[in-house]
Amino acid sequence: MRFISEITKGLVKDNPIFVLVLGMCPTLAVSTSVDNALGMGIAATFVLMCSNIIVSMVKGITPAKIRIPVYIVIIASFVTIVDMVMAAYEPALHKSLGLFIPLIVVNCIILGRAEAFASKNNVLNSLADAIGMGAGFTLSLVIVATFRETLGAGTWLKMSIMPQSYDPMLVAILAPGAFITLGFLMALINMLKEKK
Amino acid sequence: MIILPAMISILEASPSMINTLGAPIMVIGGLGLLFGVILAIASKVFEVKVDPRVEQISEALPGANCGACGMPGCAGYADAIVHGGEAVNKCAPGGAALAAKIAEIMGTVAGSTEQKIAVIHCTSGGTNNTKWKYAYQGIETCKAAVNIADGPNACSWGCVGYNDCERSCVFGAISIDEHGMRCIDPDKCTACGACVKACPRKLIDLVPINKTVYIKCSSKDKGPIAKQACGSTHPCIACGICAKNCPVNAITIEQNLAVIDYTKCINCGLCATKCPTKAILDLLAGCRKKAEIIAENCIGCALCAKNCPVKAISGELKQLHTIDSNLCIGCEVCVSKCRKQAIKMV
Amino acid sequence: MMYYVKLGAILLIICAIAAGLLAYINGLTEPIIKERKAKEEIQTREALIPGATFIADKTASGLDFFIAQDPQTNEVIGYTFIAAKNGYSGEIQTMVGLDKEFKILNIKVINQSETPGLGANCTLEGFAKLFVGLSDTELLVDKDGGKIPAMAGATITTRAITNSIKEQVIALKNHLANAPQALAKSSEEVN
Amino acid sequence: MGYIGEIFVMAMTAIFIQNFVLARFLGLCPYLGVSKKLDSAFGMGMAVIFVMTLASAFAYLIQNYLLKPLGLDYLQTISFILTIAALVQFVEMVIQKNAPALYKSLGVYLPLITTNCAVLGVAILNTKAYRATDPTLAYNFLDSVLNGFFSGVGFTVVLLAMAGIRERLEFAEIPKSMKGMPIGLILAGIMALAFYGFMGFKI
Repeated sequence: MRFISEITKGLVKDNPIFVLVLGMCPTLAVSTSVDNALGMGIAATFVLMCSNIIVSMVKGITPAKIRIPVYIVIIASFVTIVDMVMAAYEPALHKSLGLFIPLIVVNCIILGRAEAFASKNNVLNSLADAIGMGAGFTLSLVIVATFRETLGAGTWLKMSIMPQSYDPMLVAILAPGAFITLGFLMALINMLKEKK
Repeated sequence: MIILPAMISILEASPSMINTLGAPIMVIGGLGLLFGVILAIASKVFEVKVDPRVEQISEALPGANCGACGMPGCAGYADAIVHGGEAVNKCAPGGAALAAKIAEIMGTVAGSTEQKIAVIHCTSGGTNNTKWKYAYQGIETCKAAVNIADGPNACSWGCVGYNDCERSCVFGAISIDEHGMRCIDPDKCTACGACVKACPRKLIDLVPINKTVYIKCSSKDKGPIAKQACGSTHPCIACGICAKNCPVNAITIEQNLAVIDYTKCINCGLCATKCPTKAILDLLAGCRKKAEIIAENCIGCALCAKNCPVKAISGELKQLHTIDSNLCIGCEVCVSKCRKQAIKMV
Repeated sequence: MMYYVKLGAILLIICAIAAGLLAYINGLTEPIIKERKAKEEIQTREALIPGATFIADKTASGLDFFIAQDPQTNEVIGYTFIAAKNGYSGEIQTMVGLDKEFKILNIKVINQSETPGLGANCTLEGFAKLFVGLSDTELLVDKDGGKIPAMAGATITTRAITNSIKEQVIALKNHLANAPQALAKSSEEVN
Repeated sequence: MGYIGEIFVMAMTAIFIQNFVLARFLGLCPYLGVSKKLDSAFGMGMAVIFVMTLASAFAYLIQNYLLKPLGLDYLQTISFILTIAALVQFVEMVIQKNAPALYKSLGVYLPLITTNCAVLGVAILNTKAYRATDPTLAYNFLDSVLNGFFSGVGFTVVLLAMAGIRERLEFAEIPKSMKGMPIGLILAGIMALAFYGFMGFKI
């Protein structure tokens, strides 16, 4: 039961982007188009799951004074391994995701969850938390990307949906647009929470 | 467990593989060792002497940082207990259970704490029971509203109704009913005092939970002015009838306002029945039980007769006593005084 | 004393394992990546100038380029090379195909790490088409007085690519201008 | 233009033209997370400057004396992150000992400096950067350290500006659902637009 509640928690209640306000750098950099967002979400979720598992396995022997270097070495080595393996055996996937992999190392969510959650819970809950957080991250990335892509480029998943006469609002693609889109989305969520 | 397969595969791999593996392991491993040792030394140099008890106590505290204990938040209170020798029972939200727990951590005896709840001493401030002097359009907080021409409501002591108290309550104990009146949920209220501080007109104070009689007005105006200004027609007009009728003289009239001294109050509710403007609220009105003496336990010591505020108990010394039920006001003073538990409420 | 050793040892072990794993996997994947990259390079070169055989050559300034020859007539029909320059957030490598008169046949960005959705759009063919048929004199971003319209929100990327191509074309032109005989000699021995 | 000119150019670029937060959009998590109060923002700013300067120094040494000679470039990310993590852990101990109040107010954002994209970003960019005055010259040790320092200063300047404004926002009349982070984000967007003004400068 705790397993499912951990997953759903990450999706809405503790959504990494809208509630915890973590992982801003990749969010702004990547959510310019929905397929980028999906790519980043999947890659980040995979790395988050592996690192949460290893971190919660190793939490017993890591003394508090060197916990950050240990966690970050685990995360960084995972990211580099994923990058290398994908570059060698999955060239097609690597071409689309290749750019996001280095971005994952500096994704605050992964170390944030490792530090805040995985280092205090057992492996199963950490995995659940990772799945929840990953899904929440991907979901919110796609939502932001939908707004930014339709406004900024008039397309959705590269399919143009806006009428030809619509000339795209460039600012939505640029990073300030991302800030403002995210701000309004967060306000919307607060309003919905208020109504409940 | 990861090392074993890696080792085996390295041995099988060609020698060139070994030196390609050797270099990175030494480089990164060396860096790791270097930083490990530096951090170890640093952690010794910057050792922060933390008394383990402080952490245990701050974990036990509710963590609402309400400041009821007078300390800057729970961490401050935990620190004060361990270093400053602060009393262990000052945490109102935690109450007696928490005090016992802290005492056990600290190895001292916990003083008993009286569980209190917040009470609002005003019956108006809702949407339909307030007389307004002017229509106020400004920042929607009581603190702001009262600053402008002494508040928008006619009674300059009464509740303005912009719910500063409700907003300040960390435990969600104050809720607004459909008439816009504030009601306090005794189970949720932890007497942290946040609302007492938040109310600009000081209408709220903390009352022991077992006392159920409250004076629901704070107007210090003279009777006729209070009556004319009050929107809910239940002002305290300082007539003094409640003070006269109180069997234990717990009520005093100060600045045209009746005030109950809860150390003396015996919860009998007599004042509420006598008050002409119904300004006193008695939660147990009408459902108080009558006292009755159990024949076999009574030894006729007459202690109850002496303490009965309304002299409802009669009987000779060493004889079985009787209680006159229509005189009895159900204040249960006799029950607490009788050493033989010979009186029960019916 | 033990405390220092313990901390240092744990970090050492974990870093060593991580580095070992990385090196081991790198050992496995590096050759594959290199070989795949080489294959890719050949494919893009063929795509730039279809139906030509390529002969490797090197300019004086160390830029290695390829001379594209018509397989039957052995006659030079163009050149290809890789131009590289620092863009917005990293190096951008573009493969360029030129015809005999050094006019651009086609270009393809093979390696870049620009911001996705902005600079990264330089890999699309829409951007490559802008360069077709231009000679080195016209190779400038419109803001700097050239013919290439800068990509929306990615002027720095566009300028980096354009300038990198312009420099290499000029370098190639000078090299071939003062070393025509080298061209003839190299074509026999490599075939 | 002499070395002083080079430092001036580097400072102006790092603080205004290529500001790490509002131009390159790196290091946003602490930027949004800590900018609620001015004093914690200042504390975070100092910590980031310290970590960035030292990280650039260590990164340069590791890159040029360890990774390049042994040809281990694929270890660049992990070795840089390891040094930054160790530095942050060190800073965390120093702050916990000397400024416990600041340590409390920074909270989770102190360890998050490790994954702060700006710190890793400056370390990696230093290895690829060329001098503004004559682009053939790559950054030497002093350039990297100075660039790290100025990028840190740029981060702090923007963080303090944001914290200053957000503190005043608390008293402004904002609809209930906009309070806190949403208005902070919109403010960051507007500041980013303003900083685009610096983008076109050529020094």
